[in-house]
Amino acid sequence: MADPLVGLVLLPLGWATLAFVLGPGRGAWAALAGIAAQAWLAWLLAAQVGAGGTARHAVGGWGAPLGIDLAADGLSAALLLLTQWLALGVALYARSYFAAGDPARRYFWPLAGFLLAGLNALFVANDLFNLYVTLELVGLAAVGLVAAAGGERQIAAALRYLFAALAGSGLYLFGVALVYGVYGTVSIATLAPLITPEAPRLVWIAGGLMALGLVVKSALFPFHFWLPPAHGGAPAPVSALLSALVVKASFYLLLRLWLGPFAPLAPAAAWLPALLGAAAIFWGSWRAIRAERLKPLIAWSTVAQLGYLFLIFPLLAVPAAFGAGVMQVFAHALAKAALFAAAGVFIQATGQDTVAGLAGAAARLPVTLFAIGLAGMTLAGLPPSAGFLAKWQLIEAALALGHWPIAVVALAGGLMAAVYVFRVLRQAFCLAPAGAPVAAVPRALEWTAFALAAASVLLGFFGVDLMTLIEVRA
Amino acid sequence: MKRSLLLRGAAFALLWWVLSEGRGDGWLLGSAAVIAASWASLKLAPPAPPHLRLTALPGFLRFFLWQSLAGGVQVAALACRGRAALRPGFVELSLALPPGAPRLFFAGILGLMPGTLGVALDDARLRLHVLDTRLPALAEARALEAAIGRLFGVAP
Amino acid sequence: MMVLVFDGLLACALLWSAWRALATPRLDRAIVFFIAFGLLMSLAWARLSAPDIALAEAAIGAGLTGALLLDAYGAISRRKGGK
Amino acid sequence: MKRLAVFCLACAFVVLTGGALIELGPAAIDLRGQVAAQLAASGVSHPVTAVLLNFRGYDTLLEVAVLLIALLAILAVTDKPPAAPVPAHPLLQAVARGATPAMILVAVYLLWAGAHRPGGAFQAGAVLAAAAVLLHLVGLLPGWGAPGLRLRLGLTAGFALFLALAAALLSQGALLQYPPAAAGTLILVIEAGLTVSLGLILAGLFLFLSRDEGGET
Amino acid sequence: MTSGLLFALVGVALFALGLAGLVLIGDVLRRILAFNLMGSGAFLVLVGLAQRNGVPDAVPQAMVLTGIVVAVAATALALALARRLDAQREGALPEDEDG
Amino acid sequence: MTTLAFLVALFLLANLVVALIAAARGPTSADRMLMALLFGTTGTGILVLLSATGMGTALVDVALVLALLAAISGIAFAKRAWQAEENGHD
Amino acid sequence: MIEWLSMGLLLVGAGFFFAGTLGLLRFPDVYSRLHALAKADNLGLGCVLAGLALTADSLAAALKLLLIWPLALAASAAVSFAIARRAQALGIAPWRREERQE
Amino acid sequence: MSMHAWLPLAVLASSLVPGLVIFALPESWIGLRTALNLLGALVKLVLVGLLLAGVAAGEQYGFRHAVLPGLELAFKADALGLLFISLSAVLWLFTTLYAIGYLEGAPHRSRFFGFFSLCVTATMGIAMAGNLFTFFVFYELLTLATFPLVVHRGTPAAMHGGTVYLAYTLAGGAVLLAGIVWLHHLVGHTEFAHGGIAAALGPQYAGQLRIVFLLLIAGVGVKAALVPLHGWLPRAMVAPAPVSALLHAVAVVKAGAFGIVRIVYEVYGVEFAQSLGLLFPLAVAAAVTIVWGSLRALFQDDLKKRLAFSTVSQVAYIALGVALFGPIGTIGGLVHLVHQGIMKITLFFCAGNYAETLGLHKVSELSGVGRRMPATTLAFSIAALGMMGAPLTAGAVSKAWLIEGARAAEMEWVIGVLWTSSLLNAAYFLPILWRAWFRPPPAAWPDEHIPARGRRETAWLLLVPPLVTAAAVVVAGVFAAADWSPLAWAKLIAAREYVTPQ
Repeated sequence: MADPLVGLVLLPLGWATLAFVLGPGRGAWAALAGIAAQAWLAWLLAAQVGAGGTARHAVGGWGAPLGIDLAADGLSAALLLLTQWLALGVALYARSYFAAGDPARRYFWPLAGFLLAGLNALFVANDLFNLYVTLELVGLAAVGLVAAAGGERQIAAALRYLFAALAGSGLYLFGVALVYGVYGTVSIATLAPLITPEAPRLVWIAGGLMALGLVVKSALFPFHFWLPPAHGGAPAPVSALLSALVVKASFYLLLRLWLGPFAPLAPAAAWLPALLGAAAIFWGSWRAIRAERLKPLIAWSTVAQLGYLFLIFPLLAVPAAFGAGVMQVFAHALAKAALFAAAGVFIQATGQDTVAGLAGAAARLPVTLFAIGLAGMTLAGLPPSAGFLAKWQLIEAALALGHWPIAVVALAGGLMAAVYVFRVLRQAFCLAPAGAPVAAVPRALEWTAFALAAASVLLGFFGVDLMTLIEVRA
Repeated sequence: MKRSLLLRGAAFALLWWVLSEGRGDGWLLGSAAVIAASWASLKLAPPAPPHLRLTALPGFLRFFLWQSLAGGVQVAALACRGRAALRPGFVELSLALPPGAPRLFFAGILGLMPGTLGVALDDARLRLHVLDTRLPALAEARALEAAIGRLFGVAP
Repeated sequence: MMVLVFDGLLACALLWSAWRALATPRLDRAIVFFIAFGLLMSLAWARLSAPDIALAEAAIGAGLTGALLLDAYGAISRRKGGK
Repeated sequence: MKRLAVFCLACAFVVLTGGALIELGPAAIDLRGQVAAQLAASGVSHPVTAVLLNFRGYDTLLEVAVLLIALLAILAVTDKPPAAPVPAHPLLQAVARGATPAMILVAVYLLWAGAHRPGGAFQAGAVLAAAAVLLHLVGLLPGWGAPGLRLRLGLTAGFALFLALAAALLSQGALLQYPPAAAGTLILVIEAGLTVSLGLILAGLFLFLSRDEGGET
Repeated sequence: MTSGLLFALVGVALFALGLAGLVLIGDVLRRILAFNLMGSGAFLVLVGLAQRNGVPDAVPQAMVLTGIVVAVAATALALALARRLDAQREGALPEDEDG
Repeated sequence: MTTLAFLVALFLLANLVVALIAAARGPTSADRMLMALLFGTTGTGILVLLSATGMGTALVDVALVLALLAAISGIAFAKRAWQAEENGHD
Repeated sequence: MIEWLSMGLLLVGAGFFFAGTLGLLRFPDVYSRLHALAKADNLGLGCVLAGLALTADSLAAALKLLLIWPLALAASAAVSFAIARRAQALGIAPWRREERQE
Repeated sequence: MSMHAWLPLAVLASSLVPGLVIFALPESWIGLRTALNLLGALVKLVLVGLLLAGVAAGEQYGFRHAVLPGLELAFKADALGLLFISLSAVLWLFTTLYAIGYLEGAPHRSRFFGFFSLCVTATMGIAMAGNLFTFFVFYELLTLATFPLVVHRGTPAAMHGGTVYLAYTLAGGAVLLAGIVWLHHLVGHTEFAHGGIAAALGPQYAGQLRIVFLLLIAGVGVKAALVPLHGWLPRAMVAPAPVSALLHAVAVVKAGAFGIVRIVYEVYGVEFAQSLGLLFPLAVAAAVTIVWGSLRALFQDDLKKRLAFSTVSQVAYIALGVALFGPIGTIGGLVHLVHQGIMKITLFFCAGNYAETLGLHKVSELSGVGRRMPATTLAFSIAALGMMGAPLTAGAVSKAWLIEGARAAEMEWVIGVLWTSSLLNAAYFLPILWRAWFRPPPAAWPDEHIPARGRRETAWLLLVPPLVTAAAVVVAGVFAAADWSPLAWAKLIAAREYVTPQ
């Protein structure tokens, strides 16, 4: 592919189609090859953006506002990089995870491919309506992946998820409609200079609705109701993709709009997401602490961790806050994918999904236990993980602006995260009940989980590189 | 078979001409459409013995239009007089038409004729709903049967 | 003036059928109201000089969505009735 | 209580947004002029089709992917093989037999018309799908189970063609950048492929789901 | 007042109606209807508002066509899920997720 | 002529609305299904009349499609959705 | 002349539509109402189409307008038959005048 | 990257790499595991020796890596750090030897030694941290690496102890983090520098700096077990003896104490801290801890718990020395860092020997144990006497300097505290010694797993380490005036901290 920007969208579309035609067995190879190529493309793109600034592509050669423009600045490139590499890990995991007869496997690869295509398209989109289409692409593919597991719980969760996603994208679309009505364009680059604080009332309504829609899709408290059943019920590779990437996509979009075209309006509402984020941290952590089963615990932890992302909005005047948001996205994505992958290992090994059930298995699956430990470090924001760097930047930004309550929330949230993480780890150190059967688990599962977790910690040493990349702004 | 194909093909070609409002530049796609439609038509409704007689078509159309107008006027009149004028009820009719296309055609058309509405068709028995049992619905149905018989060239 | 009356009437019909689709107690009827709503929408698109959308709405509303909804309703209510 | 609150919120929203809508001035940018100016270069003479397949063809590409996703997801949740359809009354079957060729003709007409007047692949596909739905409803077309290779190819062919052309056009410099001379033909080819696949996909949305469980007419 | 503006207003009301329905109603099929109403409202606003001066605008019309396809896809998926859920659940009420 | 066509279209719309309300108030589910029939005729009529008022011949295509597909939801209703009336009067 | 004929047909068509609606409002049961729709409305549509076809630009356009009519007729016939049959199968009795009123 | 950058990293790697490899080893590969452990410890000793020689020759060792713009992981090897490094490296070797003997045949040894090595790595990191940020990173790592050791046995008591330990240390870490970020925000960096970095700020920041100081000290105070933050320490005694020995004598609590030293001298600067009036409260806190810990130790029957409260009390000496403004107190505190380490590790080794050999856990069970295990009991006695401050032991040296320091700082009440503490020390140690030497042994020991054979009272791997460290206690006391003694070293450091050397 000549242009990595386009290749990152076309490639997954292509292999997803191919995987559907080929069927699940051979489709997996198409998928792995495709994702590997994407990972390389994302790397190229990051290098290109790092060296030459924002990469652009005018689809059809028309250029905005008549045509659709694609653009990748540092933030996009970073998230693309994260998406492809994380997907590579999850794909390797998934290939070993699904047994041959598993109904969830039948359409996993094509759906995952379309999901990745949607995510990539979302990250490079520079057009409000195009973004709507990509949001739907991501949303429907995610729902399909959840539903593919086929159990009653999963279907109910998928349905709930679907309605939340549809409500969210509907709100977003309505906002887009209003914006088009007011300005006659949906190109972000064209819109940016047009929107001023003196914009008509309709623009404020539009911005509010779009933000609300995106907040619903990124499961911010109190719109998180759909997330725990969906992420907690899906098969482990799916949960990993959803928790790590899908909810981040709508957050990315929110951030992009907030910092981009809607920046002149944004300060008015900055505290609302932060308040809800704080509530999410406390409520999500509390539910995670109380959860009986492992995957819902991790899913509730996602609710809490997403809360951090929204704490940055009142602080965006300080660059560290933006860095904190991106770092948290990375840290949480890697750690959460690792946790779900590890949970999948335990479920396969013990055949059950309870925290109590870990007591026997952990001693026999040390690599997985380590994965949980490392990922837990990241979630709790313990050094030297990437999660710690995110927390550091967040607190620093909060102190720089004198908003110390945010710093307190971040610290308290870290402690609560430590409570639920160590609840799991502690169980792992308990004496094993005699005779609990532990099934053999493919090595690949354990090591991919571990690699993801290790990445979430090791990223803590490369914060400078990431921050330099996201400095490249459109 | 060949005749049916030609006939249907011609009909579809005419249809395409009508749809494209006489524009001549769409014939490439148009012929593909005609072929596809003919194929589907032959596949779905293979030509069966009682064939439509084109020569009888104008006569039938006149009959149909006239009856249909009469039906419309009758219903309109009934509607204006309200339910006081109605004497609805079911009427059974045994069909003289041969089974297959003629009979189905009859049952379908009947709903557009004055006073009658097909309700159930099993073998040769047709149950009708009529708006006014006092009107000569049966006689009119017989007339339609005859017209259809002529159209298909079969004795009713 | 005439145009406004036409549009106003159409608008009221749209809102009424939408309301009925949500508020009618029985589901099968609600679905029928929704089908009617779809067809009214296609009239509205025609009024908005958007025949493409009117075509799509007519084809989808009359041919697909209606059938899908009615079929789903039938399957679900049969199961309820069978119990 | 909740009902009342939502009702009040909805009313407030309508009043607020409606008020803001009415007092709105003219838009800063008007794309109508640009669309008209570039129409000649787009390969088609109908502006909506030009936008749909040329100016914003990328959206359309992704939109077909959305449909495919929905289909895949539906396939993923339905595992029962379809039951044999219950045939409808011969009268209805006869109507369906007669209407189907007409629908095919109309579908192709809509596809052809798209280049210069309202119509296009999606409408054509919808009409085709409606034909399939009608045939299925009267019992002439069985429901679909897990798709075989041919059906899978058919479902994806249009999208794959679109994708392949889009990628091939990268050599022109940009995704979906049609050479002006060939634009009309390429768009027609893409639309033709899409019509078949969209028809199959939309039909699939119904046929993969539909289970005739004993209703009869 | 042009048709565009009028139908844009109708669109706002439909959107609000659909959204309220989606929030308030529990029945799955009904929620699907509500979602479709919401979508229709947004489409009406998109086209109507852009054409408030009475001149047709092809760009939002094309967008709405795209949007309708998406809405159909979502509707079909929701119906498939609802049917599958109903088949599995056989009338039992959903247990709330322990989470 | 154009004015007349529009007036007739308006009249048909009024008819349609009244008929819709009437069908909505009818006692059986079948009454509701009459709406589908209504659109096959009245809706088609309105569309062709609008087309005649200068809104583009494309509306004839819309009317054509509407007429062509009008049967589907009716048949789907009769074949798939219409169960025995659950309570006599309703 | 053609202009006037066309206008007349439109008005007659409108009249039939009105009658159909009236029938829908006043007829007592589903079968009778089907009569009203299947006959009056179709005739109304036919008149309107004919009226418009008279003033159409070209022969093809006129035929296209007229083509709609048989399609609508077929749809009406099929749907009214289907509904009537189903109604009867479900045991919905037709309305009958009370005997004593005669 | 030059040798000067590599050496600190190599010191870290010499325990990190063996640790990671050990994790991967199957449980049954005892030989390789033991070899790796000892090899790591010896290599580390050699590397530390190289560092010492280099620093003595005036070389600068350091390594920096930016993790965020404006935020660096920084390592440096200075005299203060080396004091702690040398202590840890030496004691690691002995503890490893001891642990190999102690855990013979126990389950999960790969896990144990893996985390053990990680703990040492974290301790090295703390010692070599070049700024407060790096200090914090390794401080938290230490928490994480010790948790599995505390809960190693997997019993409910171990779980409870581990949970309490985590609750205290993680909360402390959060408070510390808040302080560090705040400081970073105020100053722009958190480098450790002679004379401190906070003094550069204007007087208008005094209020904020006081709060930051409170946060920092509270944060490190948890690990240093300052009252009332000491609650975790006695409960963490459920861990195996080598863990208690190394971690609660050397690594963890010293990390806290070391943090206090760094914060007072190199972040705030002792003069600046004094001018802000921060030292006096610290001295009071330390004094309270000293007395309270000793009082609580008096009433513990469980031997390890008694030792744990003793640790609470003794570690506070270091804080006290730091809080006494003036070089003499500083010297006393710093030298106690080393002295307390070798004394307390001896005591824990011995306690472990009693438990492992005879199943003795309680003070009341120790009657006559001196006859059954004379060598162990001798080592115990030396260390206990040292703790009391008996002449010729290391303890006497530190106490003497602390008392001098208090006098020089004109804080006579501190002398009272020190004397009270010494008396209390005697009160809780002397009964043990008396009981061990002079009471008759019971007819049978509660749980004797290692039978006495000839002159050997227990496994030699368990016996040698306490004897060596006990000897060190005496040597450090007797040769306190030598050039290479910890005292000389502490003087050197104090001379650098106070611009006017004594």
